[in-house]
Amino acid sequence: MDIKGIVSRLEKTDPGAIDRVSGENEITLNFNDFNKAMQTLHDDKSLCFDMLVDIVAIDRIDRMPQSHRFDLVYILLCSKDFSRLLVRLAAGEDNEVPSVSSIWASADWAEREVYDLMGITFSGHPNLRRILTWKNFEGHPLRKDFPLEGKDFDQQFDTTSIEDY
Amino acid sequence: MAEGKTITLNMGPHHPATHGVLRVEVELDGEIIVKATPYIGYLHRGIEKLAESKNYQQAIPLSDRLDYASASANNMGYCTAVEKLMGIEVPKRAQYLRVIMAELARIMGHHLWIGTHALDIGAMTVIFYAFRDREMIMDINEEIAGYRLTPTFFRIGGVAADTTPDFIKKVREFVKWFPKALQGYHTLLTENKIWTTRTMGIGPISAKDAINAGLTGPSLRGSGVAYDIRKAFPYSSYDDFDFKIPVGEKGDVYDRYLVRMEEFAQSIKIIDQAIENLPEGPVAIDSPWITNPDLVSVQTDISELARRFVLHTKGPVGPDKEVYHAVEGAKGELGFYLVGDGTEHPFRMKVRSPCFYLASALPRLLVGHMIADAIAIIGSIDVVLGEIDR
Amino acid sequence: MVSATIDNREISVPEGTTILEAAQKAGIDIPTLCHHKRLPPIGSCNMCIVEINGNTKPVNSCNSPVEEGMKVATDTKALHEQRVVNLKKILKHHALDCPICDKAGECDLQDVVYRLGVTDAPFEPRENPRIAEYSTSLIRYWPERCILCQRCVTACNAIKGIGAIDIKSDGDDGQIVVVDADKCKSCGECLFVCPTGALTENLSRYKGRPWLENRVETTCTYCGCGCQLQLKVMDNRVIGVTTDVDRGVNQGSLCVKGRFGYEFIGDENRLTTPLIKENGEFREASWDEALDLTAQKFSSIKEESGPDSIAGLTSAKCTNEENYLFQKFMRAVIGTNNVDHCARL
Amino acid sequence: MTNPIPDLLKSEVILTTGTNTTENHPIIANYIKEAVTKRGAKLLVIDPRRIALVDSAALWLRPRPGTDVCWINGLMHIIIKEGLHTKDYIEERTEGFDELSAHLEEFTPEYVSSITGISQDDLFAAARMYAGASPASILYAMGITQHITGTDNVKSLANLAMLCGNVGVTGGGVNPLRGQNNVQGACDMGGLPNVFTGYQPVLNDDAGNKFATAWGVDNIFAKPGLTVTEMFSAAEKKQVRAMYVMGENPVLSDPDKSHIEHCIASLDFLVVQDIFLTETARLADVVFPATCFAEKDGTVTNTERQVSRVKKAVDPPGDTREDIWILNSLSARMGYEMSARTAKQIMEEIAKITPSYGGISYERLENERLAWPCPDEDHPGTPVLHVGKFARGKGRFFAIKFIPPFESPDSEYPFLLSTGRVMAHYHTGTMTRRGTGLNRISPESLAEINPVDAEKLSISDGDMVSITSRRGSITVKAWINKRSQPGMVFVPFHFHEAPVNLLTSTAIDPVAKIPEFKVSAVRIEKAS
Repeated sequence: MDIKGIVSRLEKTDPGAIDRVSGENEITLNFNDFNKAMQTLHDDKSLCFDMLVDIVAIDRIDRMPQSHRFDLVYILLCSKDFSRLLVRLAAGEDNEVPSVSSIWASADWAEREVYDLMGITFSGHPNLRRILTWKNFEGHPLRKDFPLEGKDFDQQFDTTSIEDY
Repeated sequence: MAEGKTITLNMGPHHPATHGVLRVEVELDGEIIVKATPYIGYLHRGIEKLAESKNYQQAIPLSDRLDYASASANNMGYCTAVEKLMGIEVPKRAQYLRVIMAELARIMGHHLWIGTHALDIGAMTVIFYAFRDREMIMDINEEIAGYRLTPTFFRIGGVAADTTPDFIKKVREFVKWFPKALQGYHTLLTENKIWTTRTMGIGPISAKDAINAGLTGPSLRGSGVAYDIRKAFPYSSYDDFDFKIPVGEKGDVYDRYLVRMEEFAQSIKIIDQAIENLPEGPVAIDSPWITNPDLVSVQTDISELARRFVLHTKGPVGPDKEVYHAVEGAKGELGFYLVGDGTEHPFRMKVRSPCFYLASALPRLLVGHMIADAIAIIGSIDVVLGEIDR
Repeated sequence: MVSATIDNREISVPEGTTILEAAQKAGIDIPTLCHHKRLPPIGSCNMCIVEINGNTKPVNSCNSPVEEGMKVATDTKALHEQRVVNLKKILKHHALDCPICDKAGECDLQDVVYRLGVTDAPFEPRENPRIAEYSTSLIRYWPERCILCQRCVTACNAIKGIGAIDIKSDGDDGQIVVVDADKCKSCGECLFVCPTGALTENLSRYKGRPWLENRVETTCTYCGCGCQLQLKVMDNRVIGVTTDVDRGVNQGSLCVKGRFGYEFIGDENRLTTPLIKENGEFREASWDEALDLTAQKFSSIKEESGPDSIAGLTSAKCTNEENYLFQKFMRAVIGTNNVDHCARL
Repeated sequence: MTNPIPDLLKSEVILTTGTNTTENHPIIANYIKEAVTKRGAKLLVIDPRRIALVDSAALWLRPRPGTDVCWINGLMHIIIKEGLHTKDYIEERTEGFDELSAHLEEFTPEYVSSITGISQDDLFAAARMYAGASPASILYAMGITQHITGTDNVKSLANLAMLCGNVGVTGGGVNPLRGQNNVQGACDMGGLPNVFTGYQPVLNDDAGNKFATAWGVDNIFAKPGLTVTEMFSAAEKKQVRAMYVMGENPVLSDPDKSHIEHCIASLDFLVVQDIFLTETARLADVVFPATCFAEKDGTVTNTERQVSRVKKAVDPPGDTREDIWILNSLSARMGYEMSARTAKQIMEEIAKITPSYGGISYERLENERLAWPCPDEDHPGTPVLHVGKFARGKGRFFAIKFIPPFESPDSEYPFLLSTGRVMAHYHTGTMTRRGTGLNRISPESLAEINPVDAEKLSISDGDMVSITSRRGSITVKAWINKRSQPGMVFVPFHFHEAPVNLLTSTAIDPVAKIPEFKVSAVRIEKAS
């Protein structure tokens, strides 16, 4: 289905959910309608975006304070005609983004990764823990204000200080 | 037998059958797995963060080290994504060479899979044959790129060098030889009683579940979904070639095995077509903003010299936009989400790693099976930790 | 305020703003070689040409003010071609020096060549090679790299008010000449603004490459101006000093000490171990030994003659933290107010 | 400085006196030049030497050295007589004006002219120029302070500025130019015998108690200590038996070198902590190797009172340790454990007990430069002091008497010696005379002598001359130019080969204890 069809379909079921349409396969959703619209995208027989390919989080600290700090991009795939849809959501530092792990199982780890590396929290996630770093790791490495060389990189690292889940 | 009381067993991170530093905590009721929790991150190198500090050319070696078992296929993903970002059309000859390298890498990755997977389940013989043939591909890599495992042969805008006569000869030799070798693998496994008993009906996953869990590549196709990016979103001239997407039915370990075995054959078919129809022409675009001037002209031409310096010390500039581009890696949909900001460095590079989602589906695949089958299942989804942890 | 359109973008700037500045403010980058933030417009490189109101005769944007209702195009095909022609004129005799040039890697000329994608500008040797007239013991002039942008001459006049150098312009044979060698204080303002490697430091030649260096933002250690500068560091060695126009009271300027007086940092005569004098001769000692001796001497003198028999001199060359710690040491540990420094000298 | 440096661009008149700004503060000289050439400011230079600034000056007065109080009073006399002073400002914000104006009666132009050697016309022109501008700023440096009347000179300049309403306004002020990167900071941090950090006086019991509590010690430090010059005389008398010198070279920098060497020799124990084996370190019993600015973290406070960061760029050479580590280890060995171990922790401690540094932290300094007073975290700093109201309430005028310098030229020592710096070198040359670069520019000490005198003494350019005072004699190369006025010679003090401080006198200002470097009587002879 092309972008026009997707937009008109979504407008019918969730009016006002779409904030902006950009390019051939990208829509931006409003924060408040996000969860419902995502459910529709998955459930609706004609849309049928049944695979969540990936979640990308971008730290837009350079565009603050004009816009929210984070951009989340959900990459969806329809298994019928293999069409891709990018769903964008702007999230502030204090926003709790509704989890979509109950809709797509793949969101479980994807959201954990975003939480771990970017520090965005998801409400309704069953198991929101760090995934690539360890339990008592400080900071979120992919944020732009996290130094590349890490914190205290010049000091001897005590491996016994790592707490595992 | 007294049910209800369970034992927790820790597999990995240093376990030969987890194919890297994957750790799975399994809870056993007798021999049956009732709960499985994978832990990852032991190989986390921060490749996405590192890429933000490199220029677009410099980040290519980082992509080699994602799924290091099939390095060129990752190059393909990264370079085509950057080219999409910059709006570059790569010359036909380079596209064909890239296809050859990527398909050879796929075969290399599958070699590692078949060898270790069979070894894990107890079929010792296959790995020796698989590694014998893998060695031939490494020699081809060495011939054209100088490196064997991680050739870093791709460049933004093309490939690093043109072919050598030896390269063509070696690829042709391999294309001629490999179907025979593949037949050998089949002889050893496909109808082997022990092999079929250990794999048939083990770890099945339905198409719906596989899609929901984000499985891609051979593991998804084993469940009967014919999703292959080479066909769904063709790139690098894949629509020039005649090949099929093998699919399974039941989505169990055996079906995934069969899919990969057929992929060997299809990849050889693609390589054969590509090497025989290799177009003439340059192997990289000629753009003053992307490619290096040749070494002769920099000695006489100040503009070429200056540009060469800028390209080496700063690198090509990426425009201020975002793209998602995915290719069919050896393990599935390998995607790169690139955010450019008008500088020489990507503002953000996100790797959509197929193995990450394959590993995330492990609990669902393992529960209800015997502990011995866990080895078969982990082997069948073919994860490489370099790509999971990045 | 005047309003105008640059590349279809509405802008509104104070009267008298040049088109180039207005464009930069709006985030439109016009290539230029002679314009510098600290200097008045020069208009020698003809890179910043723009088209105004569709008029095909281009004008230099660096010295044309924005006028009400003006429509400016900064990047048309014709402009690009004209820029390439102008740049090739500059490149014609530019030496093939990048591999040995200190500036390579942070050179404005290289950047513009890359940006415009210029190819095919073969080097032609000059009929009458230029002679390096201007040169001090700290600043070296490479005549064949000079593009006669006149930034250095303007900086010497406008920032320092010295006017030690000038351009002798004679078509292709123009070059920098010395007006009055005695006036030159080697402040290095000229080499700071030089867009190419035509003026380089005589000290740090061949010590490091810009893309290999680490730059550390710090404050100058000499007089009380508090100039902000960056130390160029490679292999644990300070190999040069540079500045940032936007930082600090100095706005990118430095004096001869700040710019060239860094050699003492890695000097071989630096003290590297504690010394203890025995029989009128110094001998090297360990830290434990030296500290123990000092502590024991201070303690015994304090015991015998009271804390006021010990005095301390701290230093205006040390940081605030060290000064604080020193007076705390004298007051809290020794117990005397006998602490002073060289503010009077 | 009461005002930030860029404020100079807003001044209508800039009065510089006792500062060779182009040589010693070249960056400030840039601002002066920009103010003059682009902003139409007028530059008024009052200096005995023909310094480079004179080229841009609208008016240059050349007083005899050591007569500063006299000409300042003379200017004020004219200003009051002509009614050019700002009456509202004086009325509203100052006190003591009547005493001042009564005192100024005797400083008539004729009298001032006879003492200072400045023509009456010039005095009138200068007074009208300064008083006619609003705002006008005053810049001065060691040429004003290094006299036995140093404090008086500064007070007089403050009188002049207040008289014309130029204190506490943008573009005005009385601005001392600090000669070293952290003189301001060393004073702020309590590196003085009579105050703790932030100028909290040791005589104040509350302050004493506060610091005793903060440091966890019993004594309350009620008695001010000795100043540099007093320390050395006390050492001679065996009242001071041990000294700890961190990063100073008093043998070269202090007046009367042989006296200092004698005093140091009478010490029982001397510790020197420095980056090079300086002239002073050679006399020490123990020498600690120290780190230079590129090898440590910290902050410095510049002449505008702005605090900025110093960052570590390279590792220190050999077994050298950071000064903080040395002080911490030494005090631990003497039974006192310092709590703060890194520069950042020390700054936190400073902020806690120093009101004017209260809001300064490393986090803030990453992005901004702060001028103290900055009492809390949200305070933006105070670039201009005394806005609206003086720190002490009302600005006070002081009636200052003119006192001639300690030494005046006589028949035996007919010349007047002044010391100072040249551009390429710095202080005792410990840093700038290493390496080749700066030494190529200025390889040796040059005594600047006026051609008139040179002819009389039959000295030509480049001759070696010996300069002798009552305290010693040095041999330097002569440089004949018109920078010095007849009867005067200028010698820089960077060079240990020609240590000019052998000649200078130990006469000091009674309040600030600053030595009179700028005026000594000497004799010049051609060296054989």
